[in-house]
Amino acid sequence: MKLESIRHYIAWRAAQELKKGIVNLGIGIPTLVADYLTPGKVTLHSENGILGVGAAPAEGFADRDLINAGKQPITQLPHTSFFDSSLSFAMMRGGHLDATVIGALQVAENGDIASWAIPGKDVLGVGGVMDLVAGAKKVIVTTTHLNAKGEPKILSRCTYPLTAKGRVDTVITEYAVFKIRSGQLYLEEIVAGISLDELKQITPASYEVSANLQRVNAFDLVK
Amino acid sequence: MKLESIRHYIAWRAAQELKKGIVNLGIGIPTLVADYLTPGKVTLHSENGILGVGAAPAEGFADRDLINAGKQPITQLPHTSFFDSSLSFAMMRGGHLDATVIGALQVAENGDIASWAIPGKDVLGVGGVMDLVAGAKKVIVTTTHLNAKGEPKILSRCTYPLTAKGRVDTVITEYAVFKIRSGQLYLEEIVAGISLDELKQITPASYEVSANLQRVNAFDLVK
Amino acid sequence: MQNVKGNQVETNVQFLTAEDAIAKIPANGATMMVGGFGDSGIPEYLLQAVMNRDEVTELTIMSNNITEGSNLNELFLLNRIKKAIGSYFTTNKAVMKAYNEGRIDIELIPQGTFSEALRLGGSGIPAFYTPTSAGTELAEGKETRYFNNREYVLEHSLSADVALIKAYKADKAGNLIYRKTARNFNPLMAMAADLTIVEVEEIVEVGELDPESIVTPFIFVDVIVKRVVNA
Amino acid sequence: MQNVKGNQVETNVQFLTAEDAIAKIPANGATMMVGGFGDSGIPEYLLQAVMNRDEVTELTIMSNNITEGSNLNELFLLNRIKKAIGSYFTTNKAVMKAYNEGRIDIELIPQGTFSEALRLGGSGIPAFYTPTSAGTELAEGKETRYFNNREYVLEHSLSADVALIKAYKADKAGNLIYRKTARNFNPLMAMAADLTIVEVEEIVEVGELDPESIVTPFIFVDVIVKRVVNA
Repeated sequence: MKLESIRHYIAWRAAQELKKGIVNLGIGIPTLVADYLTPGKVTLHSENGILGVGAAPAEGFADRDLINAGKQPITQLPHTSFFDSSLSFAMMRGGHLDATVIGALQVAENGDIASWAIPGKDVLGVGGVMDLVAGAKKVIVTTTHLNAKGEPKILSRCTYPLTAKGRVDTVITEYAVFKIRSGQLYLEEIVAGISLDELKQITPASYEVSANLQRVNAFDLVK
Repeated sequence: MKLESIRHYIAWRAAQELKKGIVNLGIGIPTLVADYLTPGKVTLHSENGILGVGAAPAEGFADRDLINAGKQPITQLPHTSFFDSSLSFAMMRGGHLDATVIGALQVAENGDIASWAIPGKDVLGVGGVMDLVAGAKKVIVTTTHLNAKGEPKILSRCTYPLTAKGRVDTVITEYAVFKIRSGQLYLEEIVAGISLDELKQITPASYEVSANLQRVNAFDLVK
Repeated sequence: MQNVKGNQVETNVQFLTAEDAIAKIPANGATMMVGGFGDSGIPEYLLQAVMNRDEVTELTIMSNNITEGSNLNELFLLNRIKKAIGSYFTTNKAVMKAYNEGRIDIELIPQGTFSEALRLGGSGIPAFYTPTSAGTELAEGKETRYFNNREYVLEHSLSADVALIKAYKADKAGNLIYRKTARNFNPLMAMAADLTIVEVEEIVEVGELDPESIVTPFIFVDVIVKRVVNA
Repeated sequence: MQNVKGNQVETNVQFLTAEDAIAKIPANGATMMVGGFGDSGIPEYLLQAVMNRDEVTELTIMSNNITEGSNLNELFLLNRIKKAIGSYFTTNKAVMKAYNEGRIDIELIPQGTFSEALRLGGSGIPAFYTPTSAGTELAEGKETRYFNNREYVLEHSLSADVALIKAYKADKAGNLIYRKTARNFNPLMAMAADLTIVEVEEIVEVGELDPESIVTPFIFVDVIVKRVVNA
C-alpha cells in the first residue's frame, strides 16, 4: 500500500469504531476519519467552540469565522451550536465526548501516549490534545505502525514526553487493531499479508492475542 | 420617625452613594433603594441570572419566569441580559459589581459583617450573600441603628456568625453614615436631633469622627 | 458525516414520556439535582412523575432551595428525601421542622459556591478555591489557603446520578434554550449529572434554534420529556 | 431606575476610537490578553493601534497562539512582546527562532487549562485542580493531588491589565454577541482583565440584541471600538 492508501485505510478502520455519538477528531489521519462516517449518525466536535462540524465549504465559500481546530474552513450543520472555549473544554475534560481519534508518536502497552513533543526538539505547542485525552470516554489512536525512520511506535513504555498516562483504549494501524482492557493490551485484529510473528517483531509492546482475533483483508475493506 | 419612614430614609441615603454603575440590592431595606435611584444611571443585577432588573410589573402582568433573587416578579429593561447562575456569581465573586447594598444583623469596626445567622437558632439558609460580600467592589450596609430588642448593631466585634471578614465599606443607619478607610471606622455623617455623645452611647464600635463630618436633617432629605 | 440535513440528524438524546424517563432513575438512594430558583425553572412535571414512582426514595437532592408548593416539596413531605444540598432552606418551615427532628440532613453551601461546583463538576474540575465563606462557620472543617494574602476555601465540585432540569425549548437533536430567569441552575446541572432528563415546553425541528443562542448543546442531554398540561 | 427606555440607559462602557482606547493601556510591561484562535476572532484593528503606539512594549501576552500574518505577530516581530502565555506557538517559525535566541519567553499551558484559567480568573476563583497534564512534563514543578484515586494538577487562574477582544456586535449599553467560531477565548478574556477593550463590527441600539442571546453582558466591558475598514 502507498502511504496515502495506508492513511485512508487506518481512517476508515477508525470510523468503524464510531457508529453513533459525539467525536473529536485530531489532526492528521484522524481528520480523514470524517469521510468514512455514516452521515447524520456521528456529530463532530471541535475544541475551538463548535458542536456539529460540517464538511469543507465549496471553493470560494470559506468563512473566516467558521473554522475547526486545525484552522481549516468548515461549514455548519442544522444541529450546530457555537460556544466559548471554556464550555468546549468542559465538554472534553468533563467526559462528555463519546470518543476522540488522535494521532500519536508513541503508545505504550499501559495506555500511555506521547503525541506532542520529541526529546531534543523545541516544544512550544501542546494545544488541546492533553485535555482531549484526559477527558474523552474513549481514546482511539490512529497511527502508522512504524514512524518515518522505521522505528516501532507501539512500545512497552513511551520514551517521548507523555501526553497523558493510561488513557488509550484502542490503537489502529495499517497492520492491526489493539485494545486495552483492564490494563492489558490485546491484539484484536490483524490484516492479511502479515503473520503474527512478523507483527510481533515490529511491536515491542507486550500484548496478548485476543481469543476473538479477527484476520481482515485491508485492501478489500477500503472502498 | 416611624419605622417605615426610617427604612425609606436609610434606603434614600444609600441611593445617594450610587450615582452610576452596576449594583446588587439585598432583601429588606436594600430593596427599597431601587425607588430612589436616578432612572437609567444604575443597572441592577440579581443573582438568579439577570442584569438589568426592571420595576415590579403591573397587576396581572407577572411572569413566573421573570423574578429577582427575592422571588418577586420584576420586568426586563431594554439592556437586560439573562444568564445562568454560574456566570451571575462570576460577576459577583469576580469583583465586577460596582456595589452591593445589604442588610446586617451586626457590623464591626474592622469591616466584619454578620447577616445570615443568629446563635442558637437553626440556620438552614445563606443564599448568595456571602459571595456578594466577598466580591462586590463596594459593600454598603443599610440597617437600623439598633435591633428590635434595642441592642446596638455597630460593634467592636461581631458576636453572631460572620458573613465575611473585613469587607464592609459603608454603614448607613437612620442616625449616621460610617465609612471604613484603611481598616479604621469613621463617622462621616450624623443626622440632626442626635448628639455625638448620644450616638456614641448606642454605638459600641470605636470610631473616629471624620474631619469632614456632615450634619444632615433626615426629615428634610426624604422626599 | 459531512453534509447533513436536519431530518438526517440522529443523536443519542431520547425523547420519552415522563414515566419512561423517570423509570431510568436508580430506585433507592440516588443523588438527584433539581433545577429552579424560587418558583422559576423547576421541572414540576418530571417531579410529578418521580412522586408517582414510589421506589425512587432515600434521595439526596441537590437544589438551591425546596420551594413550598412545588412538587419537590411534595416529594420531601412524602419523606422521600433523606438529604438536601443547597443554599437556602430557611423559608420552608416543614424542612426546618424535619431537620430539627432529624428526619432530613441539610448541607448548606453558599449559592455561588453551589453554582460553580455544579459547573466545574460537569467540567472535569474536582475542586477549586473560593474566597466565599472564608472566616465563617461555613468554612469550618474545610481546608483553606492563602493566595495573594487573601484566604480562600477549598470546595469540591458536585456531580450526581441524575439531573432533572427545566428548559423552554428543545430541538429534535436535543439542544436547549431557556426562558428569562428560569435558566438559573438548569444549564449547570445538565452538565454535572450522569443522566440528564429535561422537561421542555416545546420541541422544535432541528435547525429552528439559532446556533449562536443555544445555551445547552445536546452533548449534555440524555432524555427530553415534553411537558403535558392537563386540560 | 425602574422603567427605563433604551435611550435613557447609561452605563460605564465608553465608545472610543482605537487610538483613544489603546491610550489607556499602561505604557511599559503591561500584561495583555488577546482573543482569537487561528485567524478567527483576532482584534486586528485594535492590535494595529497598539502597533502605532510605540511605548506599549515589554508586553506579556496571553493568547492561545500568535498567528502568522496577524497584527499580534507584527507586534512580536517589532520585539514588543517579552513573554507569551498560551497553548500553541509551534507553527510560528519566527517565534520558535526568537525563543531559541532568548528573545522571547514562552509559558506553555494546555488549551483547556488556559481557557478555564481565564474564565475562573474573571470569576474570583484563584486556583483549581485539573486532570489535564497530570504525569506529563507540563506538570513538572506544579503541585498535584489525588481526588478519587486520580491525579490532578493545581493550576492558577489568569488575570491581566488589559484584554483586547473581538466581538461581532455591541449594543450601546455595551452588551456583546460574537460570530460562529470567532467567539473562542474572547468572552473569557472579557471577564478576566482590569480593562477590557472590544473591537466590534457593528454597534446597534439598546434593545436590538436578544436578552437571551447576549454572550457577554456589559458588566465585563470597559471600552468599545468600532472597527473602521479602510476603503
